[in-house]
Amino acid sequence: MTDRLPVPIGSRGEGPAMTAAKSETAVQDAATGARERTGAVSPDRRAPSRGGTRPAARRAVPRLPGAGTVIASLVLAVVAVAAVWPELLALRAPDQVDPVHALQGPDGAHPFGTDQLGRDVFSRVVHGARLTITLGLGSVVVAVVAGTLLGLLAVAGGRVLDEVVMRVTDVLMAFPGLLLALLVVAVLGPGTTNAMIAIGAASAPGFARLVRGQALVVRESGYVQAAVVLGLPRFSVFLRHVVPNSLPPVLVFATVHTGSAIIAGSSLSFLGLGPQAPAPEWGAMLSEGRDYVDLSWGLGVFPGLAVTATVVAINVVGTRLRRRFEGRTTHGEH
Amino acid sequence: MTTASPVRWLARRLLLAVLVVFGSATAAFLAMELTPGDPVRTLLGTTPQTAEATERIRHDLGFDRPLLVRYGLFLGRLVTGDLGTSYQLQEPVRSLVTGQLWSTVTLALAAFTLALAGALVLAVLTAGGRRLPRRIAGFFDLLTISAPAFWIGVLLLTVFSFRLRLFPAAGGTGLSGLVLPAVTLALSMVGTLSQVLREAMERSLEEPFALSAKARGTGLLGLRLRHALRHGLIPLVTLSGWTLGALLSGAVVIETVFSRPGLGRVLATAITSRDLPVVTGVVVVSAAAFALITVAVDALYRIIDPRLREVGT
Amino acid sequence: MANTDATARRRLLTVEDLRVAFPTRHGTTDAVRGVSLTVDAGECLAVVGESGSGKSVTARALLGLAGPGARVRAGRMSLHDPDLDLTEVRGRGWRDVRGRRIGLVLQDALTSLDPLRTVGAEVAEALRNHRVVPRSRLAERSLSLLEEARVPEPGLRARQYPHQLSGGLRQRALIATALAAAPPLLIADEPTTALDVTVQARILDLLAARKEAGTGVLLISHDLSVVARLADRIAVMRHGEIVEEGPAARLLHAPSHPYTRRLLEAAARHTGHTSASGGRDLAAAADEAGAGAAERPVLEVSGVGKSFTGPDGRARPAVRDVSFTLHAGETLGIVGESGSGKTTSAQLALGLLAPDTGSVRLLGQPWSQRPERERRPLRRRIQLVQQDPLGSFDPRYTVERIIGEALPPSGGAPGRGSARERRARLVELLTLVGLEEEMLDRRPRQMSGGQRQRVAVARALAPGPDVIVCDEPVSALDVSVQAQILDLFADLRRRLGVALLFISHDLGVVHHISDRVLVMRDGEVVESGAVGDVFRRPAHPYTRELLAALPRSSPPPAEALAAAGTTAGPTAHAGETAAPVARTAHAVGPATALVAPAARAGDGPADAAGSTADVAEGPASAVDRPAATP
Amino acid sequence: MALLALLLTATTSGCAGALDTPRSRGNVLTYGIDQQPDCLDPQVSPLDVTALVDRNLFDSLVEMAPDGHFRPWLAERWSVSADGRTYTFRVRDGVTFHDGTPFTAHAVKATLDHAVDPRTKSQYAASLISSYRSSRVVDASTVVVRLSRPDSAFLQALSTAYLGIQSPTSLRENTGNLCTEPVGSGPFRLTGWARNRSLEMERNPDYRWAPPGARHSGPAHLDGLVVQFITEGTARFGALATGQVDAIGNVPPAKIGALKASGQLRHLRAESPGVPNTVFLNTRSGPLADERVRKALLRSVDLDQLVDTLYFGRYSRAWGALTPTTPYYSASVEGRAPYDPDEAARLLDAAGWTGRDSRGIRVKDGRPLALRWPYIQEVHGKMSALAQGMQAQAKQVGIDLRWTSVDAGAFIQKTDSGRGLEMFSASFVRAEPDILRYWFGSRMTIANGGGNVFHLDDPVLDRALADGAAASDPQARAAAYARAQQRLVDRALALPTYVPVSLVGTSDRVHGLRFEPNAYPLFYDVRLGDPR
Repeated sequence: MTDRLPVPIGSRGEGPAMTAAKSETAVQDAATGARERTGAVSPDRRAPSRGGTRPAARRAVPRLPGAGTVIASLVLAVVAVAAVWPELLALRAPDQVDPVHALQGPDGAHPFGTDQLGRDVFSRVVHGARLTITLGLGSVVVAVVAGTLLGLLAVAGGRVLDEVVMRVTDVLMAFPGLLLALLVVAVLGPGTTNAMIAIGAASAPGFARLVRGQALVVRESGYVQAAVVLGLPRFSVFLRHVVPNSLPPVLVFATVHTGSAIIAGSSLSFLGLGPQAPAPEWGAMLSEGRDYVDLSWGLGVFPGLAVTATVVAINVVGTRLRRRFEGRTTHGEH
Repeated sequence: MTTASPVRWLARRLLLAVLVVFGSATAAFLAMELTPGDPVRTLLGTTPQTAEATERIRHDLGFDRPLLVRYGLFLGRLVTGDLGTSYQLQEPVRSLVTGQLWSTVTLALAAFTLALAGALVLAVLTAGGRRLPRRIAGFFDLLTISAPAFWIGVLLLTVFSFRLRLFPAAGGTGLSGLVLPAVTLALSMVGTLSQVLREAMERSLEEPFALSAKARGTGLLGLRLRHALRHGLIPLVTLSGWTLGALLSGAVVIETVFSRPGLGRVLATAITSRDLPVVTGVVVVSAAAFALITVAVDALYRIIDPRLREVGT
Repeated sequence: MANTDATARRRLLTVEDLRVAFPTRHGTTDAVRGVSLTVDAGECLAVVGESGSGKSVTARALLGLAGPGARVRAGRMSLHDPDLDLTEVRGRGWRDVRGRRIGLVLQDALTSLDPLRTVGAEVAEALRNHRVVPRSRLAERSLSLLEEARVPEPGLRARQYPHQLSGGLRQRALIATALAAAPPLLIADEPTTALDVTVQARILDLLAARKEAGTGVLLISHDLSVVARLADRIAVMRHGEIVEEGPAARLLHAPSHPYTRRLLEAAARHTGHTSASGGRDLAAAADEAGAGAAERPVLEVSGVGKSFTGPDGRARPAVRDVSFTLHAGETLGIVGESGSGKTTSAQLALGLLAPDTGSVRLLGQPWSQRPERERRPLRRRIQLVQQDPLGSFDPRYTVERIIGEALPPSGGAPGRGSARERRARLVELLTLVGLEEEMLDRRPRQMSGGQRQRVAVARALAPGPDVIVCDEPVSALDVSVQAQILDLFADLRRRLGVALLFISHDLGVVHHISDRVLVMRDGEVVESGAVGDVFRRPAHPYTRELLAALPRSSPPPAEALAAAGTTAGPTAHAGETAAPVARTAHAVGPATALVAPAARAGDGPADAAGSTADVAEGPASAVDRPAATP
Repeated sequence: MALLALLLTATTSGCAGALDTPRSRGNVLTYGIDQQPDCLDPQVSPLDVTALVDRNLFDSLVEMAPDGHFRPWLAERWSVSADGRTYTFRVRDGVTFHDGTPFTAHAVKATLDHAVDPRTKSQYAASLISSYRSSRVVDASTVVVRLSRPDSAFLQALSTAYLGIQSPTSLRENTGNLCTEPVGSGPFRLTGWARNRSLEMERNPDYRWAPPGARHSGPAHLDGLVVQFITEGTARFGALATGQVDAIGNVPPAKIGALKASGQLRHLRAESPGVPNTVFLNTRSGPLADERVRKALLRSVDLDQLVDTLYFGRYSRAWGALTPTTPYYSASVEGRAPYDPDEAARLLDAAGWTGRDSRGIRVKDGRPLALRWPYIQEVHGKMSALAQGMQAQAKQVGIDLRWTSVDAGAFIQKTDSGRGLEMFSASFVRAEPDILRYWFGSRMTIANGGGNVFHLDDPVLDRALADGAAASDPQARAAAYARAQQRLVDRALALPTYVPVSLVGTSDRVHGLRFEPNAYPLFYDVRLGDPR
């Protein structure tokens, strides 16, 4: 799978003060951007003052989405069309075999060339969008749902449960994501759904920590205190204030994470553990085609290009979302 | 302002590490137990064996005992450092793992060093600097982050090995065989490292202390090297520890593409052939490595950030 | 103060018609609009203004640090002797100006010194940048600089990291870095804002000493009372322009601009000089409202103590044996510096923390010793107004929901009628705190700081409480807004007879509003009594020290200074050292480019004026004020 | 299916180790191969690569000639009793094992007993001599072997490397390390084995007992032999092309073109004997229980075209259940079930699969004509393209082939029970027609240690196979096996796809490489020289 982390790319926010507060128990948190407070709460807290008079904080705000964002959105639009309605773009069925025309280079009839069975690579790439995207998004959904439940459970369930959940995530995070995914696939067997669950399970602990950290921050917030002072029951405060306010950063992180989830998904496919042949998943196509790259270069270039372009686009859009989100809520914190 | 006792700190961290190792081993054990199919039959394949012979092997391997007993025995052996014997390869797991470790560690360290050097250069040269270099570096980061490692590997292999014949096509213990896999792996990491480092550096460059430093006449390069870099190192160290830990068993794809031996592939094979001792062995080793790296990362934090050396409020 | 012959002074800086503009989403915004000023050697020019007035941008433009994208133009901007036209300086050229010609001291040295480098390294950096001394003498020179900045034990301090020093020491060290290359001009941007009052005084003394030694000081502050201690001349800035400038004495005693007058009024409260309309009225009002019920205690705190476990496993007492009683309609002020246990006391009173020792009774009933389930029905009787209004609202909620949540659940079926009733009640509450009905649809971010705090008050009032605990309720607001909110509290007290437990680090504020006052230090009550008695005849040395440290326009009595010298040494107590000093006594939002259209000066009735001013302040806050999460 | 088992373990691999540059390798040949052995005890491992390696380390009692008859090797001569149950071997003198132990009749007995000892956990050898009952050492040079039944495949079994004779000393004293420290009497001896990387052997200087088929006698020409494990076909070919290795096995068919284009490379080809790559069909339950559906399936795939395209003309399609190089192969099966989609459609219509679902798959009684075809990625992954081609073509006539990857455990569970699958693929290398009985004999179910997963019970086939095994007269055997092969095709009991080929690529420095009857390359006669 990916040798890369199922961890936020450029995770935000480890200001030095934050790291200091975190101390050594939460190494992974730095990676997930989850913030948690350990140790005693300083009894006398005041609102932050730093940045009080700081023109440097004023950054030139781009007026319009940059060219990059526009291009990225276009790429995503094309991928979305391919995923929803591949017939619109594809030239023929993705599994239409034509051994006579096997391994032809790109030409007019086959813009991306043909594979070893004479299937049209372009049509397969188009049809593969749905699988690849489903795999990526699906695993993110699994991770978000599982991670959120786990994280909220830790916060809501009291000290013992919190400790248990956190140690379990410690253990799970000590597994390289790939290892975890492989184990899950071993238990469940290969296939699209299982690969989704595997990747989701591998990144769920990170989400759990993020949610937990966020929920802890929210739980200490002024409005939760205000609700308690109003005499609202604990659980209702949790449902009304803590849960909804813990989720937005998770969703933003999920967007950024989708890119790496897609890579993880196609890497699993590359290892033959994802969607099954003849499904034209991009990673699987590359895996099947790599022995023939020197005979039909399109086979080695285009599926990889498709993954890369999609992930670049998602990362560009995701980063922009994240920046906007952070600019709105956390800018100036500390 | 009390200084935390380093001994106590270390003891705590090591305890956590042991917990993680045992937890991982248990997880691996359970995963293999949960996997459908009779492990003894899987082990024997469909080789003709009489029922008695099968039962005998089942007994030899202890599969006729209750799950809990097996788990107990498994833990017992683990405590004594005995990782068991591979069902498939009939070789002690320890020697199997140590045999693979070198190749994996070489690749991981080479790739990591390259990636780290690349990230440092990229980030230090561009953080908080002019727009164009930052954009170019940012795009490079984005591209390497977004391109799947297997694709990079296939492309590099095709171009540099098959076409240009600059490097051997099939791994190798020599330096030349290490170049392509290490570069591929490094490329798949450098973007993330450099992005994290640059973002952290740029964040610290917006801090008041950076303004103070500028106001006393410090130049941009000095600002980056003397101030921002240190701040950038904190998330970088975290990420590096994570990456390095994951590399120990996580380089399966690279190992597959480049036909390199390594723990990752041993593990992948062992999982499919349900070679429980090998699976747990590799998991334990990689979890232990991971846990130790985590301790090292924490220790590094304390070197980088003086605030962590104390536990005064 | 400085009495050098004005004509003999050397001119250090001349600025004429300085304009700074920033690009924004909607075009450009002028942050500074034609500012002219001069600074001479041995002179202190103070630039005073509220957040967004452009004072910091002005200062930083002088160093080429106005920020990315800033467009700086000036008719003239030069340093003298030797002459240097700052408008001509580009790129690396600035490095010779910064530190060498002009030194800069920022607010809050915890963040203004690199937390990962030793203090000594930071001082040495300035020396190294300008090659002041050979490398071999760097360490030695750093030590003497620290010593000059009155840092005791410089050898030890140089090896320490910023977080290991107390706030005051840090600020001195920061000043040492700014002065390392001996710049003739020192810009001090809110140099004392994050500090406790006692420490503030000493930092100002240090700056005064530099001034005496011939350094020109450009002091930037929002606080006229701070400025008064140091400045020879004062320039009042507002919306990027200087509205009034003149010798300190003249400006402080006979301000000509209404805005200056308003600032002065706010500052007066800090210094404890109750302004004409303030305390006396209040006291009278309290007498009226509370006359009948004054005997009935609503809140009784007896002998409570609370400890927290530190990360090292040791218990640290936050509050020790604190007792007080609050009667209906009465206002009790609790005053103390950071770490004194004020907030912990408030949380104990609210039943948010359980005391380790002692007990709290509310309305004559046991309060602290009950399980939360039993406390819940009584919770509505004691409410809270927090320091950070934005953080105290669920960001997703509209005002209607925020206050609605606090209304007692309407009995019976929630039909249309009851919905209308609730709405009417909400409007009533809003009117009470001086807000319009259309506020109901706003979300926290769409309001100004003052509006938010009004909503917070409305929410606290909604359940019909007997007690409201106000925890630093005005500390996060600009001074002019502070005044309005304090007036609101006074008004409510008069009209509703609610008892207030008013917590602040600001003696002036407490003095202004309280009937009785409690002075806390290190978790203990050191002095208590009627507000007038305590302020006029402080019994405890600490109280005397606090009062002495209050900046005032005339030099403080000698004996007060002496007292300060003996009690508050540089050896900081644990609490003070560790808490990352994020004092936001008068937190000013990031200097904002979006300066609102001029608000009408607060001449009208308090309510109306307050809301207009708040609205005017609106856009600035909405854009730049961070959603400060605790 | 043993091959399955074999292959299961075959994939722990890797490569690495361009130990030195080509120039400095001296008179040592480096051979790149995709598999690596699991265990070098020949009686334990079922892997092809074990046979390939062990052939250099161990000698056998007899040698099989290309024409299928047997010649003496370590056995100077032998006799078979009239009932075919007793074999008496007279063994050769003057042979010593690598550990110095002299070779005697005791070694034969020790090896055969070792093979069938349950503690050995033999995964293949024991099944080769399933008729073995006991051995009796008459004197140092005579051993009498008793079988439980007549077994015409017994000598062939003895000729394989899997029954290479081990040093009795080693068998006795080396228990537990036999996998990693094999001691035989072969022309090379093992000097090192870095798992996942390479395996090194050096010449046995005392070797003087080469089999008659060898081109020379005395020690091997090569000073040493290194086997490197390079899993990826492309990488393996790259290693050959760049001179990292001198020869490779399993040249990827796609690379043959490039190999030929290069002036410095040669390739050798040998079709493997035994059962070709075959899809075994569930004749007991499901749609394939109907002979018409099976026949339709055989006619729905254009194997000629697929095999030709996918294997670049290097492989031939298989027509029958034995490959052409197997003794007693019958060419009469060729062309019997050609690609004929119209006929396939007719057969399916006749079988009642007349409905169609939205995807064009035939439906009967509301159930689609779906054939579950599980596979193990590591084992069958290389034929995935072929399977996908078959899948696409079968879909044209309305058959849904569900080629689905499962892990080994699940696969074996399915094949053990014969449930949850309609098809699976396997091939089996063995130069002996009796192998058909292993797959199709009614008694050779999984429970009985055979490969008859679907409990096929065809009396006609059984009789033909029994006749073949019992007959000693070659012509009678040929007739019996021809009947068996025809029967398999006529009833469409299996779908043979292609004939596995041993494709070896070498540099032009390699001379004298040839194949033994099982199509494994032999290194004893190989000489490294100048390009010719």
